[in-house]
Amino acid sequence: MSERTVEHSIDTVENAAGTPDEEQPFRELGLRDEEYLRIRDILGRRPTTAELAMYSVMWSEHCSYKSSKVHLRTFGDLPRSEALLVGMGENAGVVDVGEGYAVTFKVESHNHPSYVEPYQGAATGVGGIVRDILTMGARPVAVMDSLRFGRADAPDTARVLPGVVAGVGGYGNCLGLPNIGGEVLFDDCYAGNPLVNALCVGVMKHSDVRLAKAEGVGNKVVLFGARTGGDGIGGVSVLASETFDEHGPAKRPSVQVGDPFTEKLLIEACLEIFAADLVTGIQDLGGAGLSCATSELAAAGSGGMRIDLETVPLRDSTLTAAEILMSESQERMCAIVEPTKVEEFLAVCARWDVLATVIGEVTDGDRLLIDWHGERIVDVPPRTVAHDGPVYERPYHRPADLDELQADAPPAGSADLRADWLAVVGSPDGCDKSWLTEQYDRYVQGNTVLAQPDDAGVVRIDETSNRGIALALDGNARFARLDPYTGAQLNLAEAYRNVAVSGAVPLAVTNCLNFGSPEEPEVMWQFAEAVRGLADGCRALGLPVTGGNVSLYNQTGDVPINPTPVIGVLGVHADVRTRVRGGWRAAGETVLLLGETRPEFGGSAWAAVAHGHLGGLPPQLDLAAEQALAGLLATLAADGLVTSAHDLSDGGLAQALTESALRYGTGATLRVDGDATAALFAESVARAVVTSSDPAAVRAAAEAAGVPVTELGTTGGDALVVSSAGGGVLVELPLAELRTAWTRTLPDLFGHPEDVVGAVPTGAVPTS
Amino acid sequence: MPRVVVDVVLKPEISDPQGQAVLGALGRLGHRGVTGVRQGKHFVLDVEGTPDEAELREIAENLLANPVIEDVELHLEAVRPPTPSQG
Amino acid sequence: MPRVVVDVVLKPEISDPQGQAVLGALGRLGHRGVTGVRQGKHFVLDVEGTPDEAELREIAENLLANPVIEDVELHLEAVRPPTPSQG
Amino acid sequence: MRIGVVTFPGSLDDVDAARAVRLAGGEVVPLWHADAELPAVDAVVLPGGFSYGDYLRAGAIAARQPLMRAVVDRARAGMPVLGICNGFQVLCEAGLLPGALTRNSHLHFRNRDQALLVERADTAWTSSYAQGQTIVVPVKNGEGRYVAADADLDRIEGEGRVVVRYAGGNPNGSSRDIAGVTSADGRVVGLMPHPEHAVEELTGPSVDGLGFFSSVLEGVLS
Ligand SMILES: Nc1ncnc2c1ncn2[C@@H]1O[C@H](COP(=O)(O)OP(=O)(O)O)[C@@H](O)[C@H]1O
Ligand SMILES: [Mg+2]
Repeated sequence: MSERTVEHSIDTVENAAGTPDEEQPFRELGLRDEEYLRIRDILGRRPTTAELAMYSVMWSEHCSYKSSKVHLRTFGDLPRSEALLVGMGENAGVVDVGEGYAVTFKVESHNHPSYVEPYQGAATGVGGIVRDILTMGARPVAVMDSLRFGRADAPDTARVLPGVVAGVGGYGNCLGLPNIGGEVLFDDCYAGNPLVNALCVGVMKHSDVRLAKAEGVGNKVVLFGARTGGDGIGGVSVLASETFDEHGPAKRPSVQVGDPFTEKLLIEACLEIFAADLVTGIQDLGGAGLSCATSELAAAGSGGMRIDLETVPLRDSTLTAAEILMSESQERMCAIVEPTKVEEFLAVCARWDVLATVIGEVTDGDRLLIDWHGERIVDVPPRTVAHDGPVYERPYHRPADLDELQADAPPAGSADLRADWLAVVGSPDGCDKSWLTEQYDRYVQGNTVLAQPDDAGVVRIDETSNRGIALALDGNARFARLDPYTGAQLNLAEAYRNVAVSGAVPLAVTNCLNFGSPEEPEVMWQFAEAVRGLADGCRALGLPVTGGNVSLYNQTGDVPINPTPVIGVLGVHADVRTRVRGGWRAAGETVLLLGETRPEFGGSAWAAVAHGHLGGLPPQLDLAAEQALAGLLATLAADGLVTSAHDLSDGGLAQALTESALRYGTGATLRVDGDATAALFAESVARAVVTSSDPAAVRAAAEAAGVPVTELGTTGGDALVVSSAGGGVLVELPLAELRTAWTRTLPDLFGHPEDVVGAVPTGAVPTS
Repeated sequence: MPRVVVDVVLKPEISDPQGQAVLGALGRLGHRGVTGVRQGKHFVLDVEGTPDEAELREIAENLLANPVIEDVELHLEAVRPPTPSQG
Repeated sequence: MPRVVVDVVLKPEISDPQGQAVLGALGRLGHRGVTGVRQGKHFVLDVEGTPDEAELREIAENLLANPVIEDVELHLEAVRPPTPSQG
Repeated sequence: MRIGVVTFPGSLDDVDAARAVRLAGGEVVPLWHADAELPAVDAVVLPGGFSYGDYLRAGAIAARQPLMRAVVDRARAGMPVLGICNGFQVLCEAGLLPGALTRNSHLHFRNRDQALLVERADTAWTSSYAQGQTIVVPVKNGEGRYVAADADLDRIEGEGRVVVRYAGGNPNGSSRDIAGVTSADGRVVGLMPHPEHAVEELTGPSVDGLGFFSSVLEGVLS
């Protein structure tokens, strides 16, 4: 490794000043010539090897958001929300959910690492987002995961999916965090570019909010958690900002191995430390490790910081200073602690078997100084590392093929409703997901009110008042491919609807924007449009964007993934006991459809499954209708007027009826008006199906809310029977047949759980 | 029938939480003589006829191990006389 | 520093789904020469000074293995090529 | 009555176990793995989780912690002990219960609502059930496959040591569908399923799990 040979004769600041012409491997580290020159400008000399390492990781796409920043700013322009306590820019946003409680939540991607090493990539993705939440001062209370894989029957999917699922489960289960929902969808465009987006949500009291800030001259910098090893060195700039190619060792991704047990101890130690008020600032070590933590802490504070790098506990004694600064070893945190509290801080860590070391202190002055065995190897203004990274105004333009794609409207009529119905609900996207979700613990902590397969996850946050929160994650990429501006809003609308269906009041938004290479103007356009759409959607719904994450370069060669903006919406339940569940439990209840159906098939599951077609325009967005529906659902829940509710989205009414009937094995006899294909498979927005034993009251409430309502029929029997207005039977599906079609798909592909022999997730640590 | 033993160990630079946990337990149990523990996997393969070394190496390196994080040691059983425990 | 290797394998009468999974995968990949697979654990211990065989056996049999379901094999590093010790 | 709930590093369901004890009307005494002394408690619950990450073997390291020596002594003297999931694994590793728990036959972590057949309604932890009763509680484990040599299984069955058996499907390949076993004196019970997750309508598939905790309360009172 070229850095290492340079490193062996320690490259001090003096040395750097004296050897201006020394060749430096900045290109291998992913820096452009002009960026390297800017660093020399800032420092007034060439950077030392250690400084070069820091700038290169912190100015990488992943850490600096250099391509996305100019667009993400629009989220900041959204009208200030009453609920928002901490906005974008911190590790995660914080919102007020009432009764003095604050909730922090964020979704983050770990896409490339999960392709390289599915189990560890996914596991460390969960570990990373959990530390972001913990850093805010919150107790993590739940996780969710949004996954995308290549075609379900592709050989590589059989390698990636089982490992990713085992990794998400293995890490989250071992931390004692219930998994309350997520998504898994398949498309050729993700072959070679699987997406693993993990969400974590945490709860605290308002007064407990902590920030990543180094304040107070003389305060100590304490590094605690795992030892530092060679994990993921350069991983940030390599894994997250370059597509794969075989050239150059500097581009060979390195893998990090997660240790959920150590993270669990870290969580408990941190919560005890917060409770005893032992820190003035705290930051997790994620991408760019110590480079990121020290420069961000110092930049956020008023003074400077000095670190003795040789005091960092190492797992591998051969690491160079630059490697220690870049290492992405997992399960580490960095805290700023008043001298008088250091002893107590260390005692708490010892009690939890957490290694903790004072590695430096906050100084007056405004420099970040790092010494290595007494020699100065870093002397920089911290802001220039953490925040003054390059900002690109990347060129963008509308994809050349988009007009043609939008003009290519999907077929409008189904030749065989019954066959199409079975195909849609039996497709990898539409089928039963318990093959995955059974690998996740949804019960731990004993506060999970709703989890998969319900539309939203619901967690009780107060056992006395029964206050709770609801969360949903949605990211339909077909819609976004057809129209990223509308697609992003449709995803927002779906997550919003899912939260509302549970009876919760939507409150705030997070997001993870997964796109191809920003260097492709057409991809950059998709990104810009999606961000603009999300911002406009949030403005219309009056919801703040509290944070999120961007993952670019998700493409193979010059073929990018479909734009995949995954949107998370958080809602509040004043009393979780009034939550509405999915699934029909009893016969004799009236089934009602809320909302209006139009013949909209563009980007629909039906068009994809029955016709292998992607084209036309996505369904028409109607945020006002979404708000009316959400308001109605909240009323129905509060007044206990509905016995079940399920939103309509992918797969339309057919999908919703299937899931509602199979949940508890209750059929129904129903009647639909108008065009049958549209009635069953259209994906028109702002719709939900509910059941009630008091349909008149539901009608009245719907009319009051201005939401169209249609009575579909009655629950009961062991089949779904759907007739037309004229009374002729359109489809009759015995539940047994429907269940087989819906449940067999993933087991057939990835192994029947009952088989004694299953897949061996590579790298899996034992779990129980 | 010939037996082949394949030991799969994490690469030295990869952290080994399991080994660390065992080391910690040994310390608490007073076995201070042990100063390092690495935990790996141990496979015993029954092979029909004369094992084809190249094929076995392929199996060991790409199937039994995950080359991204693990190294393998291939032993033809004969090479390693075990000290079976009387337990 | 001396090294000690401990291999832990399931008793023959205890079924080994991991081994069977590997065997199945090998078959699907056309490696028909392998007719049986058992998967166990492989521990490498660094030991200070002269290892006390009795203590090591105690560690191997009562901590590293669960005598109810597992057998252990103890290998003193002596029988294998010496490896430089890690800091 | 005072019921100790042990927290090991990596215990996860200790909060849930404590909640279940409270809902059943007991007083919870939190116990810390590193303490050598066992305070005055009438019974002890070893909760689920991943003590020490389940590295090495599930429950192996926890079973060798200081507090466990005290728990083992008191259990041998008749104190009721309930081990749930990881707690069951600890009890087997500590030698208080026969057999061992190994990697699930399908090699996956499995979380589902599971029907159980109560075969012993006369242990310290199952007296408020009826023999032959079927209950539904969550099961969630990756190393929950109960195994023992056939001869031992025959003995365990012969002595009627099986407390609960999986009904309507075996979630992990356990020998003879065994979900939980008891000590010879019926005071120590271990099971892989999670009764503490079935104590509230709001959060559980049923409230069938409460019986384990009310049993020990009634038992000690009478
Ligand atoms: N798509 C996005 N929408 C809103 N905020 C974002 C988005 N992507 C990143 N951010 C915000 O930018 C900041 C830096 O993101 P990131 O580097 O992922 O934080 P961390 O390193 O703590 O995970 C965070 O506050 C994050 O919420
Ligand atoms: Mg962070």
